[in-house]
Amino acid sequence: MSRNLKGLVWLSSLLVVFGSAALIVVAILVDDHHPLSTLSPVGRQGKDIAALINPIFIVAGVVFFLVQGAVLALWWRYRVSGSDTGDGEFGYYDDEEFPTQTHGNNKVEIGWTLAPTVLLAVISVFTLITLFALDDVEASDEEMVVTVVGQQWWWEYQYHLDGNTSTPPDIVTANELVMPVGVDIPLDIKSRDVIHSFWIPKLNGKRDAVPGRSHDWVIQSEETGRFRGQCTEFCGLAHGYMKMVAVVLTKEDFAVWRDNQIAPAEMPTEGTEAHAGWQVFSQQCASCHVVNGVTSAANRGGESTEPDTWAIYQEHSSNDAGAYLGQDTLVAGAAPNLTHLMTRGTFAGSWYDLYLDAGNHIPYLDLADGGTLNRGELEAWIYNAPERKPAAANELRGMPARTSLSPQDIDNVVAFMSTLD
Amino acid sequence: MSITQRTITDPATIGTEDKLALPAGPAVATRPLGVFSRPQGSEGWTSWLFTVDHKRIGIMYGAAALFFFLVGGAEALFIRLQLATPNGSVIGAGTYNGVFTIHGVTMVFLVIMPMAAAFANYLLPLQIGARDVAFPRLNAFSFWCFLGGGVLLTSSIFIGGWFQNVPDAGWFNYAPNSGVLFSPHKGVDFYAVGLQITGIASLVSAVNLIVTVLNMRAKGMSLFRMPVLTWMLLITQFLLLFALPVITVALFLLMFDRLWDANFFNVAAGADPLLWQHLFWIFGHPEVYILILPAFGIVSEIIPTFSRKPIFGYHFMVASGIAIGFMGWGVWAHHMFTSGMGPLSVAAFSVSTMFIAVPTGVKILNWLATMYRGRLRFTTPMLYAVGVVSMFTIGGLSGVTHSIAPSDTQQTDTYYIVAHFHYVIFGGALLGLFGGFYFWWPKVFGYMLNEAWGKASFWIMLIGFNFTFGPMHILGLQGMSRRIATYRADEGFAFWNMVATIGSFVIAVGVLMFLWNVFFSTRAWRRAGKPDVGPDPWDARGLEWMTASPTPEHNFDTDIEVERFDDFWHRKYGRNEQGRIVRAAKAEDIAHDGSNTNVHLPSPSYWPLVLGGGISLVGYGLIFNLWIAALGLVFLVGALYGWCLEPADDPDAVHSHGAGHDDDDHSDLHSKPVAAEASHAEPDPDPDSQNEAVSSG
Amino acid sequence: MSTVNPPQTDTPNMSTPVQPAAEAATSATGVTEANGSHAHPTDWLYVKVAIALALLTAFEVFTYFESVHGWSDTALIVMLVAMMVLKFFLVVAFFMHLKFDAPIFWRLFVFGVVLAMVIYMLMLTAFRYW
Amino acid sequence: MADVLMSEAQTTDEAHHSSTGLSNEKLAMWVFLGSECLLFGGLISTYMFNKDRIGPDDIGPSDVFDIPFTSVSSFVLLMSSLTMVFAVSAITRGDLRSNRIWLATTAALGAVFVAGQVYEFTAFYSEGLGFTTNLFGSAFYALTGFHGAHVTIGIIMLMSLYVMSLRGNLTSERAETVEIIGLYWHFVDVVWIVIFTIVYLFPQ
Ligand code: HEA
Ligand code: HEA
Ligand code: HEC
Ligand code: CUA
Ligand SMILES: [Cu+2]
Repeated sequence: MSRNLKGLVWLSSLLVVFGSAALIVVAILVDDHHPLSTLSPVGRQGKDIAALINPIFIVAGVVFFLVQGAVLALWWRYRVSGSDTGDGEFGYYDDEEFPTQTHGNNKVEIGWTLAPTVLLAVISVFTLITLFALDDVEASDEEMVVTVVGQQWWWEYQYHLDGNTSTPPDIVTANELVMPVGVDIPLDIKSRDVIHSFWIPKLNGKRDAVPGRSHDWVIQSEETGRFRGQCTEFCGLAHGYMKMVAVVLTKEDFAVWRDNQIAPAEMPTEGTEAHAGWQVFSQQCASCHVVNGVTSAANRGGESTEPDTWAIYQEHSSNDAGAYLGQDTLVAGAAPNLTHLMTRGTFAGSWYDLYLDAGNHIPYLDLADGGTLNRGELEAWIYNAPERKPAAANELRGMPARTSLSPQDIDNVVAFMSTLD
Repeated sequence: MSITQRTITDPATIGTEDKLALPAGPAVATRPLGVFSRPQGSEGWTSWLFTVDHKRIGIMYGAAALFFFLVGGAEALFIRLQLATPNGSVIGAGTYNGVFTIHGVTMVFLVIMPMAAAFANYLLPLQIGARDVAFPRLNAFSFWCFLGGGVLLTSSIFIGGWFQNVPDAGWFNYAPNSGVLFSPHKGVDFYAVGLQITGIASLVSAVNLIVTVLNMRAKGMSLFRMPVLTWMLLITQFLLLFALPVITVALFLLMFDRLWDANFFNVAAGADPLLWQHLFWIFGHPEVYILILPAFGIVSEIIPTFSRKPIFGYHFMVASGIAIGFMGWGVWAHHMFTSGMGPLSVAAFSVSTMFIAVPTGVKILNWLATMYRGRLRFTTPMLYAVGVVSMFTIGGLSGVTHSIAPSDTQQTDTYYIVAHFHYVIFGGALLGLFGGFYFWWPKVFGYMLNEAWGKASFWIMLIGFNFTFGPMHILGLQGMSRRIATYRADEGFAFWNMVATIGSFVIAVGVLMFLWNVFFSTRAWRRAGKPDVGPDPWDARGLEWMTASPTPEHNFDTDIEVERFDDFWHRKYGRNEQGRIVRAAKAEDIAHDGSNTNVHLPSPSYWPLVLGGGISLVGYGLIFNLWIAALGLVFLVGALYGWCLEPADDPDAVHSHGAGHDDDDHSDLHSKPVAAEASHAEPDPDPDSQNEAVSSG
Repeated sequence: MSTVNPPQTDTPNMSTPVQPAAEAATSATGVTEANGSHAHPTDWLYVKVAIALALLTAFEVFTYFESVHGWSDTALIVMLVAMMVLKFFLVVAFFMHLKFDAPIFWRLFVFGVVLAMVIYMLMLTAFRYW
Repeated sequence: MADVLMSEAQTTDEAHHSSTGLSNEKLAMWVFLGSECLLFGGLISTYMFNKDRIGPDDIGPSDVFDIPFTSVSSFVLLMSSLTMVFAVSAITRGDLRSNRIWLATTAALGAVFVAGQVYEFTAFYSEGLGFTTNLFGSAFYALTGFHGAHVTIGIIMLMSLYVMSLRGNLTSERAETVEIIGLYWHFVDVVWIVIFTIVYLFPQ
């Protein structure tokens, strides 16, 4: 290889090694526009974790530079060139001066066994402190417990305002977890089918939702805003599309939100588009979806030829390990509760925005100044959901297509949905 | 009382002559089943099918692994294409899930493991101065069984339509997502059955190689004179030996659930899905060391050779390997930090994991110390070896950051993990194995791979590799989850994903350059009239270089007697009066030229192939139709029967000593010396040779 | 005659062989073999072991019936495990000759048994919520 | 003396060099048995973990186990270990006839055990405990089934030895083969010792 080429290779290797390291550092420093970033936490737990790992990143960085530096230095200092011409002739180097034949040095060995040991011992102390601190969930002022139920491929939140998870929830909503700022919110994480994992990176690490088990977790935010999340345990077909959002409100706003959620939906006045929409909904949708106050067992009769997943939902909605015993199957039969759909900023596992100018917009609060409904996407969803988001609808997982609906029907249904605020 | 004494000629052996050692007795039949005569000879392609020669088996392992690497790599390129842009639609979500699953499975079980097995098969007997492994037929069986399992797994890609029946629950296949309810097509059955079959192959070969190392060493080759590679391979085999039964249990439970409605992962019946996770990772973590230790061994052969120094801290290298092997058993739950284990378990596994950095660090630093003050020749193998030192460290350091349990709750199942394991696997295991290809290519095929192409391909691969997986650190920390078929445009992942995708195609170019190099070098060698590369083209250290290239079928012409660590090197070099190291003999003069034709070798056999094929048939049968399984069973039983009645050595074979020797599978691997041992150089006042008695006593 | 270990044992990574007294007859070179002076286990020894095994089994089964009379579960389990271990040891040591055989067998097997015990006990404990 | 032995060995066959002085086959068997520990360990832990994970009205261990019956069959298996060592010691003595007798006895005792297991399985099944009934059923049948399969393989190997012996192919020179298969047999017995205690005798 020619000298020039060699220089080039040297340069590029330097570039690659140190360049990639530098890029990581840059990426860490410039962390805008990454709604899921772990690098700029706003929650107490997230900050604790960052406080633990950031110095460790630095230690690792130092070790990285030491080792890479040593590799390059040794390379530079001790390389012999010339004989590796690549012509296939490797002589015996009889004339070559041999380096001193060192076989080892016990002191050195013990040194570099002990040094990392001590370093890691220190690191493990801090790790354990943080670990147990995070686990020690102080009795928060918050009485409310939210049961988080993962299922293919969206999230359900059941708010138990009195903290008693054994009674029916006061509020049932989907995908967007609304919570007050500054308090630890105890979560009770469960799953209806396979393993999912609940993760709002800016607030806290993740915790798996394992069917048959119930896991305690806690999240907190020190700022208001919308924080994105993603299901992070592979859960089948649409795992990538199973997202969620934590909406953090001031305590006052949260109280307003809460009171609104508890209220059932109102029946649209007869003769309106919305009422026609309600009729369609009762027949086509209510076999799965609940809208408190306007769907009931009676109007779930309809023409639907779908299996009655409502029954499955009923069985599984009281979800704990014991509840499964004796049942044959365990599938995601439930569908999101739509009572206050319009107060959410996203739908379908938070994959789609419900409003066009979503941004940091908190729909419930700002609806007055008119978020623009993402009508096209919502209509497309109602018409043919599996096309908008992968689903195994014929296996009762995900929302089935409703291609039999006429454009008029869909308009009506959307009109009905627009009343659900 | 009739106890026949086994020969103990080796002064360095254990000396625990076993008074219960019972004789194995004479052979019983020469015409198995009375119908077939045995396969004979070693010419032609059929001879490859029936061979029991560890070298040919090694080559076949290597070729199969390279093939599967192309398959797994092509799958990876599809992953990268799909992820190149947000809202990607190159392959749909369903196919994507199948692709990354089969990519992971292929790369781990059908690429890295068999590639390591290739080196183990080819080199292990040579490095300990043996004529073959302990059970040559079992060795052949291992290969065919592995190949059967690999073909079965890979065939899932197209059986019943492209990607219709491919495993799609991730390579660790968590229950209950892997249950029939959630994965109703046959993909997971392929996974369960295929891994079971490759598992049998690995288990058998682990037993075989362990016995080989313990029992088949040349005279004087005490354990602490074995090359580091042999040691690392031995540790790997022990890890396999104890780890495989665990996944066997897990896979059986899964199979019972899927095929016969058992309840092990049926949550509705009260099962706890975490059982699968524990069983899988009890296997899975030792498995990652199974992937890396052979590469560590290879690096430990290459660096001393091209530094012209012995490995620094040999005993610490061995001990740290053993330590990694041990510690690897106590850390599995670091893959489950977020699964809902209690904090005490999390704490214990977190801390135990961290400390694996210590023995691994010892290795890294000893390699650096070997290079220190050496005369470094950056040949292609050396580039790869140093690449491992550098790249593996990156992956190891990110591994340590995973072991910090609280922060792992942020990292797990993100691309930060994907970055970690590709750095350790690609940057560690695969680069090491590729370095091994370049290093031992002349030994195996008798000619060198072209150095210029080799170096170019190395640099392209290395650069592509860093551009592919380096950005994944950033992506992961920015919150990109793994195993997602696509991502939203407003999540800020687009740029680095595009970089990674471009990088992966750069790797592909590097790989293609390697393939071209093989083709090009072979052609150049043929055109040049097949010049002899000599036994020892790199001026290397291990016993494998002490025989002709390519290695003759019988390995060594005479029994080897080893006097110290790096014996072959010490035979080449001595010290003159001034104490300077000088060449005492040419490798050609010391090395065996392969001219001994009077060596009795184990005879080829049909049965390993039939048995391996039978097992795969049973596998297909379990998936599709039990009648096929019954047919497979017929083959299986027939093969076993034929196998048992057939002596390992065919007394009718050409080089036979005649009848009367027993059917120990290893019989006659040591021939009578035909020539006196080549004269030795002045004994080198080598600390190793003096340490020996103390260190191993 | 005492056991003379050769200067270079082949399994340096394992501790000094656990050589039961009976092993003493075997010298490093195995020469004494031919003198027939070693204590090869006799059939009578096997019978004695079998009797011990039978008695232990009988007692084990007895605890089962006796448990009806209200022994604490823990006590029962401790006793049962003790007897199980003893039976295990008897079969392995005598019937499988490990007591008399080359120490490497002993180490290989014990390694497997201990590893399995440790790993799986760890696993079962990790399922607890602590 | 050593010289004598060595020269003798050289005249017969040089090939018997082995670094540890132990035979490959026996070493391999022990290595394999080490591995089997983790297999059965996994199955036993799976059983222990799952046996109580059944509903309150489900059929459980205490509903089906018939301890006296299983005790007898366990005892039979235990004693087959004794006959197995007799077989080994017979062939070392060169007593081929007794060797055959003991081999056959061992196989027969093993068969009695397996038959007992088959009976037990059918009895449990008729009481309503199938493989798919609940977690206890699945775990129980998987564990004992695996063990039963091991015993069955052992019986087949013993029978093969018997046939070999009849044909005159199993002379005292091949005593080690019998010993190795004996090792397997004892191991299977030892596993049952553990299973019997943990599965059957532990207070439910
Ligand atoms: C070749 C395979 C290989 C190797 C060798 C390793 C090595 C290590 N791995 Fe990795 N790992 C994988 C393959 C491998 N891993 C795979 C495939 C996965 C993902 C599986 C999946 O989920 O699909 C994984 C996942 C994984 C996880 C789980 C992450 C998660 O999913 O949440 C963790 C957690 O602790 C981890 C840790 C480690 C550690 C601590 C090491 C250590 O052994 C590394 C030690 C090395 C060094 C530290 C560098 C050299 C040392 C020095 C220079 C000394 C000085 C250093 C210090 C003082 C720090 N690995
Ligand atoms: C064991 C080794 C190994 C190796 C070597 C690789 C190599 C590569 N891997 Fe990986 N990978 C895994 C093991 C490995 N992988 C595992 C275990 C997983 C986890 C799976 C899971 O989550 O379940 C994973 C997952 C994984 C992901 C994450 C998927 C996801 O989570 O959604 C990605 C994404 O980029 C990826 C990319 C790559 C790339 C680009 C390469 C490249 O380095 C590949 C380079 C090779 C080539 C480019 C081949 C070149 C060949 C040709 C061009 C010829 C083709 C022609 C013919 C076939 C005739 N891999
Ligand atoms: C068989 C059950 C089923 C039927 C019938 C059904 N849906 Fe759905 N629907 C679902 C499921 C499941 C989801 C969650 C899908 C996802 O996010 O992956 C869903 C999601 C939705 C959402 C998004 C809710 C959110 O907050 O994410 C809307 C809106 C919706 N459905 C409207 C309808 C309408 C309108 C109809 C009738 C025309 C209908 N659905 C019929 C099952 C059903
Ligand atoms: Cu839910 Cu991934
Ligand atoms: Cu691991």
